[in-house]
Amino acid sequence: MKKALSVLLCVVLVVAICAMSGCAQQEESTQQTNDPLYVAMAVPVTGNQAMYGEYFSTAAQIKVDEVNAAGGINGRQIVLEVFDDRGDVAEASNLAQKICDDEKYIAVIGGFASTSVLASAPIYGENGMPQMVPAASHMDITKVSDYTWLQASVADEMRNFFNMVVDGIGSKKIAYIYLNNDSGLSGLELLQGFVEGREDIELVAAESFNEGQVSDFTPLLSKLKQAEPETIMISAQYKDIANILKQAQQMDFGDTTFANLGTCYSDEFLTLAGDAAEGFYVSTLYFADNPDEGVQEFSQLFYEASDGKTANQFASQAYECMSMLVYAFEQGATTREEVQQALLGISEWDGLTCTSKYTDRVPEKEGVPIMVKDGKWALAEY
Amino acid sequence: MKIKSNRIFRKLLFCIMACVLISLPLLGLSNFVMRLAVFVWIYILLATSLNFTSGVAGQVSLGHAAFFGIGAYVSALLSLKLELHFLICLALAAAAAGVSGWLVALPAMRLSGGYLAIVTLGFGQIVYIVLLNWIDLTRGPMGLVGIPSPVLFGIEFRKPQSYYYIALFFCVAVLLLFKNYIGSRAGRNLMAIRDDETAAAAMGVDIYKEKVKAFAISSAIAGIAGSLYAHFMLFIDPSKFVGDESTAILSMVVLGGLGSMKGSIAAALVLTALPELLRGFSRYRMLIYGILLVAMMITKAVDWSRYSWYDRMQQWIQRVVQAINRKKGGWKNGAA
Amino acid sequence: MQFFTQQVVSAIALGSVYALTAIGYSMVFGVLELINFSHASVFMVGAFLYYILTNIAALPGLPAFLLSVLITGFLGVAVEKITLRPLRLNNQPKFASLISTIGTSIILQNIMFLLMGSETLPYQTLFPGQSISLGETRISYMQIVIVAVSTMLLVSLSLFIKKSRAGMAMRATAQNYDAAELMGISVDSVISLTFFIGSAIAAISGIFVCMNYQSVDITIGTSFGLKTFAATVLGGIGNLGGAVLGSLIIAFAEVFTAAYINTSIRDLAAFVVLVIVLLVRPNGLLGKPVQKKV
Amino acid sequence: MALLEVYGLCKSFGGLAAVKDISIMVPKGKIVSLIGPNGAGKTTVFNLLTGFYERDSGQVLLDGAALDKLATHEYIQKGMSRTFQNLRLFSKMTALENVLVGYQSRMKCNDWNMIFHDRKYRQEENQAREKSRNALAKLGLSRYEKDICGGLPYGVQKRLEIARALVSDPKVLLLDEPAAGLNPNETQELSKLILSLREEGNTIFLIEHDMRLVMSISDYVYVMDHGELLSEGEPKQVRQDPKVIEAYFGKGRVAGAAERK
Repeated sequence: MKKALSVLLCVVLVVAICAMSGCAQQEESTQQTNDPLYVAMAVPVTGNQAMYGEYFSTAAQIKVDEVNAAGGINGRQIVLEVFDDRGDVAEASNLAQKICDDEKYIAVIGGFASTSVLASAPIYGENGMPQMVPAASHMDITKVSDYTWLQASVADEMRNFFNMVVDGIGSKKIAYIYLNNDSGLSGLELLQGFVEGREDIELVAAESFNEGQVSDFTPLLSKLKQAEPETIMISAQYKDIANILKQAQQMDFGDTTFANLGTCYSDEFLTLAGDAAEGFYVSTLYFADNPDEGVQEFSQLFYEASDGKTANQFASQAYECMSMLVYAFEQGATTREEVQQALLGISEWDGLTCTSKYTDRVPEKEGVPIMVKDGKWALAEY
Repeated sequence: MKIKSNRIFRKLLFCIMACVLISLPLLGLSNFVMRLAVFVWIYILLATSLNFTSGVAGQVSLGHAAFFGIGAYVSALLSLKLELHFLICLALAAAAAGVSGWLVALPAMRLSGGYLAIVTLGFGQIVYIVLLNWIDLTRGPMGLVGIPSPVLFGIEFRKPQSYYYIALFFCVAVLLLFKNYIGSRAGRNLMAIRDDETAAAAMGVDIYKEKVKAFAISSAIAGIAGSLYAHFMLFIDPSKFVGDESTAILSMVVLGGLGSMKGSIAAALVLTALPELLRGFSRYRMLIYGILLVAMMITKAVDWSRYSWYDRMQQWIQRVVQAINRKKGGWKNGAA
Repeated sequence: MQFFTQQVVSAIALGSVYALTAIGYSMVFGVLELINFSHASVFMVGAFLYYILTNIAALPGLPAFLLSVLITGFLGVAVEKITLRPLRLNNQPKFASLISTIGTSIILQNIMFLLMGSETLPYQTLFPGQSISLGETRISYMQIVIVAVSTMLLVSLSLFIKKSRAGMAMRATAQNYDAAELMGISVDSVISLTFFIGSAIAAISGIFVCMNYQSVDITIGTSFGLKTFAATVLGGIGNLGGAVLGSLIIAFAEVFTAAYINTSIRDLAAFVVLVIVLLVRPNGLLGKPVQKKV
Repeated sequence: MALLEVYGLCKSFGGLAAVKDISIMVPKGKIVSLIGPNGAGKTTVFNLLTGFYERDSGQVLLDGAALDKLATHEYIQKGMSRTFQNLRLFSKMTALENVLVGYQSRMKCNDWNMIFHDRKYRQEENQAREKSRNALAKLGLSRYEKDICGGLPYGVQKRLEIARALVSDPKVLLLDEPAAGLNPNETQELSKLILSLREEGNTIFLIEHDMRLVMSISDYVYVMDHGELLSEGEPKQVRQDPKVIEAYFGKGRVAGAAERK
């Protein structure tokens, strides 16, 4: 019996190896003229960041459908294929290798969190695959590989945020609560830099919390209350911000205002936070009800494509990634290197939803300060 | 005649396997599959080392990923900050993980069963939180970027095809170490501890010292796996070394059968390849993974010989084995 | 001084939240000596059931609460029958059931993900926002409700286990399956009953916890699971009073580290306390050390 | 001067004095038995001699050397090897492996030899296997060598435990109720075995309930009751000692014997 089992075991081993190699031998189609242009997207489809993956894929698909409806690019349709990286670092880097192995993909829109991007960027870089990074804005991303293109830089976002709080709301004593992740941490370093630049501004307190921690913020808030800040700046995901606001509501912070970097501008945040969000300021890169007609057009398109969701910063960033790729295709780029060269040609990007100046693959964008006024998002009034 | 053919047959099978594994990178498989193969070797190191404490010695640990993390971070920091050679970093990483394993085991090995499992679980969480919050050493959540690939005899092992051989080498070395160690007196002592601590003490086995030593060895090997992981991924961050990773490794060990090294190896292969094979079902992938996990545990439990098709399959395998022996038997007749 | 009392209040509130879940863990853990990872997912499913019944099926509060507790109870029984009973009947090693519970928790979490998606949904709460204040420290009604519910659960469960026949059967099965079976106790039905009660309590605690934080998502189980797990073991496996004591200790360690040292290492304090206490008292605080018979 | 000398051995658990002032002599090459009704404290004495319990007071000398401040696992190195009352074998290991673990206290190879299987290791391992096979053969267990011992019949397991204790050729072999649960001819075989062990120069200290076995093979017998030494002497003397009979069969029996005389 023992011997039969070991035979079975070896057979399983060999079969598993072949099966693995089998599934990797997709047909290597060579590039004919009217073959479709394949773009891959590696975002979280499952796991607790799945919501952001959905925003990215829906928004990018809008641009793809728009281009294909108009006959594609000199006859060639664009195909967007979405892969799931579960928001996991090792998975993101494996996926990067899998996408690069397949010759048909000539560009990738990939990675939500900066850690997934930092893990996959070297692989995309080695294979010369242009990587459009929708949301992550960590400073190291463009250093790790020269094929990564950002839609936002944390320095840029933090400056808009700081200016909104200091000049807009006009508060002198500020406090900073941040999720202990890459954007939260780099935000703190930048904030300390800005505060040194301005003598009249004082950073009275800075507290962080870990992801997956129990959502009890009372000790953190009572510590901040002692420092009596005029404005509390928060850099975290919408779920934590809603919790912080609700628990702060029960601790009567008086006229202290709360503000966020833009990550929480979405319908989900409004429904979750409810009345606790009244008077909450957000410095976002995209505002659906912005009178600009390009923004209105995109909000309408996204509203239909996502059956009733309002477009937000994540949707607009993914849409811009796809638009820049379409621009590169229109320049006649059909291979990875050509797409990269076409992208390098962009210095001023005038997209549908925003305009940004690109200096070595990092954009500078104007922030749009908004606030929650009687339950709805509105342009900020101070 | 029967025992002799059995050993020959097994040796034959072993050689075939060895050739396939050594020549795998030369078969022109895609980079992606080779990356998976490297991960399989790393997980084999983790599964067999956890099996050494949990299976052979019977002391279950739910914090194995902590030593995986310590190995990865020590190796990465040494190579980043002090630019030490890869092999030195790996050795120091294994030593660091081994020593921390020893320090944890000193108090923890006085506990047993559920309590030991929970203390190791607690230790795993402590290591994760320290890695996440000790910003000026580990850069916390921003992780360590740009870890250098190993350079041996002038060749840079960066591509999965070449790195495969480093992982293969260390894995085979560790498996041989385990085979000799478990086959020897020390291995028997550990198994004695697993079966009956009182009797083992009566037979002169220093229970406490052996358990602590086993735990230290197993954490050192997890440290090696960590170092191999760091120098292959070139970027590490704390999220890889959380509690779920320890439970994933433990499910490999239990699936392969506690105490059986071959089982751990097979389970490591299957459970690393599985999520990739299921990639097609994107939204349902993790659901199927969960279902398979439960199904595998239940199928191991059910007594399959009651079903007729299982017996027929077995007889078929026996007939195949006999056929091979008879053909070879003629040639070996003189010596049988 | 006011800062200190505020921390004490939030520590007690957090402690009672952990206690709610720890009681469920301790029961299953005590009776089956089984580390049950699926309990955290059952906790989450219970909370979601209440959300679905109140928001989508628009049932009023109380019937929705009772219905979801009942359904989750039967879910627990089904989980035990399908995933754990075959392992027990074929006397597989303890760790086979450990992995099976891990598989179950992944399944439950992903089913809820496919049904409800991964967003965080708002959760209807009792007496929203109202609170009474002792001096400046504010205590929300919800916190009082949770403390009341967990004490009521603790008392009723301890009485049930100590006084009733079914409770005695449970204690007997916990000590020794075979002996209990010899005494005419049908072990299978006792274990089903334990899982029913354990899962029902998990649903109750899930609902109240989500009401306290007015939000629910698929990860709420895991963030609570580990801590309450530690609390159960800290107090002494299978000892309900111990589970509550363990929860309070971990909550106090957490809150006071957050308030007085640094908020991001609050979890560190919880696990350091756990490890130290277990090393000093290897059977947990209230656990009875078992004398090894030579 | 006997091989094993015990003076004034005392042990109490909380208030209960399990063993009160016990002194026992076990001369070299002899079979000494310790008998007494259930709960007399026999196994406690046994556990005290083999380091499983801490002694409250008293002295234990082996070959003249005092055995104190030793960890449980060091007793076998000093030559005190034992079996257990209710069979403590390594159930998932084979019979040969069980006996090899019995021999392991005599092996000196360190971790490095074991990892690299060098000459010293191979030599010692072969010697260990050979010794273990002899021990198994002596107990007639050679054919069970490869079987997992959890599945072996009870009688075989009993003998396997003796083989495991014997393989490290201890100065004193302590047997804790070896005949418990054996049928008559198995007990007969066992007594022949113990006698042959004595012929080979082994010293045996025995706890047993089976009076016929004890009386037939023991050179010297000690009787214990309620933690105290009731009487000691040759098997014949002890059998007639009224105190012993009373301890075993209660008052009535003693009266009957008096009338017969």
